[in-house]
Amino acid sequence: MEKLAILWQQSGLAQMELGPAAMMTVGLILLYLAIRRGFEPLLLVPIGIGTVLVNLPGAGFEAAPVYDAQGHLQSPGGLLYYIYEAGIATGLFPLIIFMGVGAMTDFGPMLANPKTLLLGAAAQVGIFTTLLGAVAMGEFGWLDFSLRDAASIGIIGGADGPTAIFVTSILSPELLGAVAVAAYSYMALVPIIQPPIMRLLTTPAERRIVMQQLRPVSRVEKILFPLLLLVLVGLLLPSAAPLLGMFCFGNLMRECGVVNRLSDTTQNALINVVTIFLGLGVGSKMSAEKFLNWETLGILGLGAFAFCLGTAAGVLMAKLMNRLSATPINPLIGSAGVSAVPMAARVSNKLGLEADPHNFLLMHAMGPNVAGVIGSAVAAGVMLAMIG
Amino acid sequence: MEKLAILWQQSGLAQMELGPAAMMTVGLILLYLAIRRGFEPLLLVPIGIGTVLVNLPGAGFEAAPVYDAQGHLQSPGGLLYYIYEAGIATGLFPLIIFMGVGAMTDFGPMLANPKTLLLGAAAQVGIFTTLLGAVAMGEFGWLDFSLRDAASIGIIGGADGPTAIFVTSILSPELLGAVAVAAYSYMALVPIIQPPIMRLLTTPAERRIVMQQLRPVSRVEKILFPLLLLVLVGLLLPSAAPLLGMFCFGNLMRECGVVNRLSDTTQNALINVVTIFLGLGVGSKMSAEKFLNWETLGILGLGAFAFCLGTAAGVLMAKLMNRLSATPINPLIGSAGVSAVPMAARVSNKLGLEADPHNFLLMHAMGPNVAGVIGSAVAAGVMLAMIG
Amino acid sequence: MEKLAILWQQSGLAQMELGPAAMMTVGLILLYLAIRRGFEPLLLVPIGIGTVLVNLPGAGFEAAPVYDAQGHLQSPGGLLYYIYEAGIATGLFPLIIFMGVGAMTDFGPMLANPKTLLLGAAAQVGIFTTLLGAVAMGEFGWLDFSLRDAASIGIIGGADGPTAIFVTSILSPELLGAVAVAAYSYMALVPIIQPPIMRLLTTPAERRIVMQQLRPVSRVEKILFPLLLLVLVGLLLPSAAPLLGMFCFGNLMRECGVVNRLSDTTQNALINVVTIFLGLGVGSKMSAEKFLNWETLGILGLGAFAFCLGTAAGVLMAKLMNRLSATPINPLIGSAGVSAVPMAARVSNKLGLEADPHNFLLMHAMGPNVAGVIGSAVAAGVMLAMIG
Amino acid sequence: MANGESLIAQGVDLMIYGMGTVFVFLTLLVLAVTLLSAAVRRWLPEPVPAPPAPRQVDTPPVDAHLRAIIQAAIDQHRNR
Amino acid sequence: MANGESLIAQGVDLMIYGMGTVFVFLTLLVLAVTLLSAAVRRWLPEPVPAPPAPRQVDTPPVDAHLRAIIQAAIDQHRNR
Amino acid sequence: MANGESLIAQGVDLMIYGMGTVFVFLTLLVLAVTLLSAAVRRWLPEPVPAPPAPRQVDTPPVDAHLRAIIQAAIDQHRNR
Ligand code: NA
Ligand code: NA
Ligand code: NA
Repeated sequence: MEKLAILWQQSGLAQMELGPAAMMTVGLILLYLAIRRGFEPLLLVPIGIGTVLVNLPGAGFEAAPVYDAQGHLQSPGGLLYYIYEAGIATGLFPLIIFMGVGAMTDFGPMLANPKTLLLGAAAQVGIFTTLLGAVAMGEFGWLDFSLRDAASIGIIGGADGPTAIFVTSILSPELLGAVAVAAYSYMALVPIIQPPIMRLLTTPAERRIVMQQLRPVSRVEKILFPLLLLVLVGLLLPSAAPLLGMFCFGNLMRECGVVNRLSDTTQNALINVVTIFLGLGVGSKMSAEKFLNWETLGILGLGAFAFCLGTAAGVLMAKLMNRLSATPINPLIGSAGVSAVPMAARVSNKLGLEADPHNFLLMHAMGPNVAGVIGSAVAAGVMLAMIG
Repeated sequence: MEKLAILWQQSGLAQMELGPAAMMTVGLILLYLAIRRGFEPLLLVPIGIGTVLVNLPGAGFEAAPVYDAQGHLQSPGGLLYYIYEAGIATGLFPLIIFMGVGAMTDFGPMLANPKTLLLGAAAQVGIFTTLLGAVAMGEFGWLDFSLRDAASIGIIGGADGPTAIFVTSILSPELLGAVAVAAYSYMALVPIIQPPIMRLLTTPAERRIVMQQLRPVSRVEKILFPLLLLVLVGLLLPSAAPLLGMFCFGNLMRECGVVNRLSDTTQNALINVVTIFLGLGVGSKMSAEKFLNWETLGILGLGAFAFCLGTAAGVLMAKLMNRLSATPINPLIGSAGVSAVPMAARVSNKLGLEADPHNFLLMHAMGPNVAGVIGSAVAAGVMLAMIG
Repeated sequence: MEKLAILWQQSGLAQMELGPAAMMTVGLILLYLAIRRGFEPLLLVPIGIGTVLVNLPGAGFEAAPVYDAQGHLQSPGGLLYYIYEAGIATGLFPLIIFMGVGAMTDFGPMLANPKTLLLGAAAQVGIFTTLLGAVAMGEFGWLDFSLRDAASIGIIGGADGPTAIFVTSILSPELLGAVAVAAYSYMALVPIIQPPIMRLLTTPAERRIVMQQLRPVSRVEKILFPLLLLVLVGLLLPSAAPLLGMFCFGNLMRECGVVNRLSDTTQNALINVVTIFLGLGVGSKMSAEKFLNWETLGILGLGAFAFCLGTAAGVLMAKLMNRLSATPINPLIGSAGVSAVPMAARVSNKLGLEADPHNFLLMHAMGPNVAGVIGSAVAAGVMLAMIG
Repeated sequence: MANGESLIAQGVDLMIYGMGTVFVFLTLLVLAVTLLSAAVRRWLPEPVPAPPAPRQVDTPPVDAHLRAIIQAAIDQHRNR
Repeated sequence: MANGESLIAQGVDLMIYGMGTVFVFLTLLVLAVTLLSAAVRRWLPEPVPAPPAPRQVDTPPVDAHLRAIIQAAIDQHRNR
Repeated sequence: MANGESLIAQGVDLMIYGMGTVFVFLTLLVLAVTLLSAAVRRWLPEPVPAPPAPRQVDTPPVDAHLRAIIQAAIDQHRNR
C-alpha cells in the first residue's frame, strides 16, 4: 500500500496550499481577460498559463537542475527555470522583442512632424511622478518599496511591455510578475482609461482642430533616422543603448530594403517564438509570496495613476505647444505619447472623429505614439544609469 | 613526411573500427526506411544523419568542450554535444514538441464522445505489460534491464515519440537511441502491425457497426477543455504536468482564437526547428556500445509486443463498452487508442471501409487517438512519480 | 549636482575615445556598403550594426555577466557577449548556416558534369598561396601573423563566409572581425575583381566555347550524393566533417522530398534568425585594438590577392582540362570555382554572353561554383587537422 | 520505492498502480468533460464555430470551376 | 547614489534628472531630425517611396469580381 | 606540428599537403560521383524528376489569362 501513499503524497491535492491555489486562479483570470476581454492576448495568454504551471504543486516547473559532486546532471531543471534564466535574467528576450517591434514600426509620421516627439517626452511624466509616489509609500512605511522597486513600478507608466520587463528584471526581479501584469493590463485598458481624461482636459473646439496634411517622407530619411537615433543614444545615454540599439537595428532592417527576408523573420517567426517564451518566463515569477501581498495592490494602483498622469501630461503638452507654435496640434494626439502602440493612437483618432466625423487623427497620433516608445526607453536608461 | 602521417592518423580510415562502421550502416538504413519506406521521415531523417555523424571516427560531433584551469575555452564541443545537453538532457525539446503537437490537435471528436477516452486508457495496457516483460528478462538475467530501463522500454507502447524521449532521457538516457528508434519505427509500422490483430479480435458484424453522427462541439468547450485537463493533471498527477501542461498550452493557443500568430509559429517554424535538433540529438546517442547489443534486440522485440498488446486492449475495451452501453461503438476504433496520431485512426477507418464502404470511422477514431496521447502521458507521469 | 556628474560620467561623450569612434565610423561604412552598394547586405548589415553597438562607450554590449561568491547573478552580460559565446565560440551558428546553405544548394549541374569538381579544387590554390604570403610577412616580421593567423587569412580565399568564420573562430578568434569583413566584402566585389583576370587569361575564341547540354539528373542521384560526400569526408578528412556533414544534412533534407517542412524552415526562418545573430556576433569582435592595425590592412590586401589567385587558378585549370579531355570546357566557368555562390557563376555567364550572345554558361558554371564550397571546406579541414 | 522487493514485484506494483492511475484519471476526465459540456450547453450556448480558416491562402478551387465555365462560354460563342 | 539622503530626496532627484534627460534628449532629437530632413531634401532628394509591398500574396479581390462577370455572361446566354 | 621548423617551412608544408588533399579528395569525389551516376542509371533508372514545386503558392498566371478571355467574351456581347 505504500505505493498508493507515494502516489498520494506526490499528488497536487496532497501538496496543495492556499497560496498556489489562489495564484492558479489569478492565472485563469488572466486567461479570461486575454481570451474573452481581449487584454493583450499575445502576452497575457502565455503569462496566464505560466502562472498556472508554476503554481501546480509538485510539478517543478521552476526547479533548478541538480548536479552531483562531479558536476554530472542528476535531475534536470524545470522548463520555466531554463526559460527564465536563459531569456529574462539575461535580458535577451525583451531585447529581441524590441528588435521585432522596431522592425514593425514606421517612423514616417513622426519624421513628417518631428515636434510630436515632445509629446512623447511629456507623457513620461507619468513614470517619474509614479516613482515619487512609490518612494513616498516606502518612506512612510506603508509599503515595502525600495528606490529600485519604485523605478520598476514607475516604468509601468511607459506603457511599453518589453521596456518594463527589461528594467524590472534588472532592478527588482521579484516584482517582475506584478509589474508586467500591470503594464500589459493597463495597455489593454487604454481605451477605457484615456478618453475621460482627454475629454476633461480639452474643449470641443480643441478636439475639432484639423491638422496639416503630413508631408511624404523619403526612404533615405527613414533609413538614416534609426542610425541617427542610435548614435545620439550612444553619445548621450549608453544605458538606454541596449533597448534603443536593438530597436534601431530592427527598424533599419525594415527600412533599408535590402534584407527583407531578415526583416520578415524578425517580425514573424522570431518575435512570435520569443513572445511565447517571454510570457511563460514572466509567468514563472507569479508565485504567491511575490504576488499576493499589499505591494501588488500598490503597484496596480500606482500603475493606473501613472497611465492617467502620462495621458494628461501628453494632452496638456499638446495644448501648450498650440500656444507657442503657429501650426495647429489637436490636443487629442497628446495622449498617444504614452505609447501603448497602436491603441493609444486609435483612441486619439476615435475621439477626434466623435468631435468631427471628417477629422482623421490616426496618422498624426502615430508620431507621438512611437515617440513614446523612445521616451520610455530613455527614461529606463536614466533609471538604470542612476540606480542600476 | 610526418605531415602525411598526421593526416593519415587523423583520417577516418585510420581510426575506423567495426562498431562505428556498423552504426553508420544503421544510420543509413534508418535513412533508407525514412526516405524510401516513409517511416516517420520527419524524425528518422535527422536521427539517421545524427547516427552517421556521431559515428564518424575523429569528427568529434559529441566531444565535450575543453576549458583550461582559468576556465577559458580551449576547444569547443561538438555540435551534437551542445544539442543534446541543451535540448534533451534538459527535456526542453520534447516539451516544446509537445506544445506544437497540442497546437495541431483537435479535441472536437473526443469532446463529442468523451467515452472514447476509456479506449485511450485501455491501450496503455501495452505499456505496463511490456514493462513487466522487461523486468522479467532482467530478473531472470537474460538481459541487463533495471526497473528504470523497463519503464523506458514500456513507454514505447505509448506510440508517442516525444513522451518516449522525455521519459527515457530522464530514466535511462543510455537507452535513448534504441527506444526512440523503436518508438518511431513501430509508429510507422502501425498500418502493418494493427490490421491482423483487429481482424482477429472482431467479427465482420462488429466491424460493420455504424456509429452515431458526432454532435458539433462549441468553441467554448474547446477552449475550456485544455484548462480542465491542465488543472486535473496538476491536482492528481503533477509528474505528468510538464508534458500535458505544454500540450494544453499549445492546444489553448490553437483554440482560443486570439493568438493565431503564436499558434501558427508553434505549429510551423518552432516545431520544425526543434524537430531537426531533437532528431540530431537522439541520433547522437546511437553509439555502438549503447546500440549494438542484445538489449537493443530485446527492446525492439518488447516494443513490437507493446504495440500489439495496446492494439488488442483497445479493441477489446471497445467490445466491452459495447456490452455495457447502449450507444454502439465500432471496435475498430479501439485500436486508435495507442495514439500514433493520425495513422492509427486512418487504419481504423480503412478497415471500417473494407467491412462497409459507406461506414466512415475516421472522425470517430480521432477521439481515442488523441485520448491515447493523454493516456501515455499519464502513464509516463506515474512512472516518473514512482521510479524517477 | 553630483547626479548630473553621474549622468555625465556615464554618457558616451565623456567616455568616448578615438578608437571606438573610428570603429563606429567603420560600422557605418559597412552599412553604407551593404545598403547603398549592395555588398552582401544579409551579413554586412548585422555586422555593421554589431560594430556600432559594441563600440558605443559604456553600453556594455560585450560585457560578461558578473556573479557573486555564491554564484548568484549580480549583473547580466551584454547581448553581444551572450550571442558570441553561445553561437560563435561554440561554432553552432556557422554550422547551422551551412546546413541552410546545403538546403538551398542544387547539386544537379555538378552531378551532370562531375569533372567540374576539379575546377573547385584548383580555385583553392588562392587559399594556400595566401597562407604562404601571410607566414612570409610573419617570418620577416613585417606583420604579427602566426601560422594559425595565416591559415585564417588564407581561408578568405575560399570565398565562403561560414567556412571562414568557422575556421577563424577556432584558429584565431581575434582576427574574426577582419577576416569576416574581408571575406564578405570580396565576395560582393567578385563582379569587379574577376572579369579583368578572366579576360586576361582567355582568348576570345576560348570565351566563345559552347559546352554540351547538361544531362538531366535523376532524383535518386541527388539523394545519394550528399550521403556519398558525407561518408567520403568521414573516411578521409573527419576535421572537415562538421562543416560538410551539416551541409550534406541540409542538402539531403532538400532532395529527399519527404521532409519538405523541415527543409523550408531550414532555408527560411532558421537560417534568417541565425544570420542575424551570426552577423551581430561577428560585429562584436570589431573592436579598435583588434581591427585598427596594420594586420587588418595586411588581411585585406592578402584577401584580395587570394581572390585573384583563386580566380586565375580556376580559369587556368579549365584551360588545362580542355587540353587533356575531348569534351570542351569554356574556361570562363573556371573562375566560378572560388564559390561565392551564385555571384561567381553569374559573372561567368555574363562574360560568356559578351563573347557570344547565345552562349549561356550559368548552369555550367553552377557546377564549379558548388564544387568550390566543398573545396574550401576540405581546405578548412586540412588546416584544422594540421594546425588546430 | 522499497528496494527490498524483487524486480518482478516492483514491476507488478508499477503495473497495478500505473494502469489503475491511467483508468482512474481518464474516467475522471470523462466525467469532467461530460459535466463541462453540459455546463457549457446550459450556461454558455453558442452557435457552432466555423472550421478554422486554412493557414496559407491557396488559390481557391473555384479557379478550375471558373475555367470550365469560361471554356463553355467560349465554345458557345464559337458554335454560334 | 548617495545613500545618506532620504528615499524621498533620492526620488525627487531621480524625477528631476529623469524628466530633464528625457526632455533634453527628445528636444535634441527634434533638432537632429529637422536637420536630417533638411539635409536629405537638400542633398539626397528622392521620389517618394511606394508603400512597402504586402507580405503574403493573397488571392486578389479580382476573383470575386471575375465570378460576377462570368455569372453575368452565363445569364445573358441563358436569357437569350 | 614540429615547432623546430621556420614559419615559412611550416607554411610550405601546409600548402603542399593542403592542395594535395584538396585535389586528391575532389578527384576521388569525381570518380565516386561517376560510379554513382553509372550505378543509378544502371540499377535505379528513374523518370527525370519534375523541377521542385515552388515554395509559396502564388496566384497562378492563369488569372491574367482568364481576365483576358472574359474581357473578350464581354466585348463580344457588347459588340453584338
Ligand atoms: Na512609452
Ligand atoms: Na499513447
Ligand atoms: Na570556396
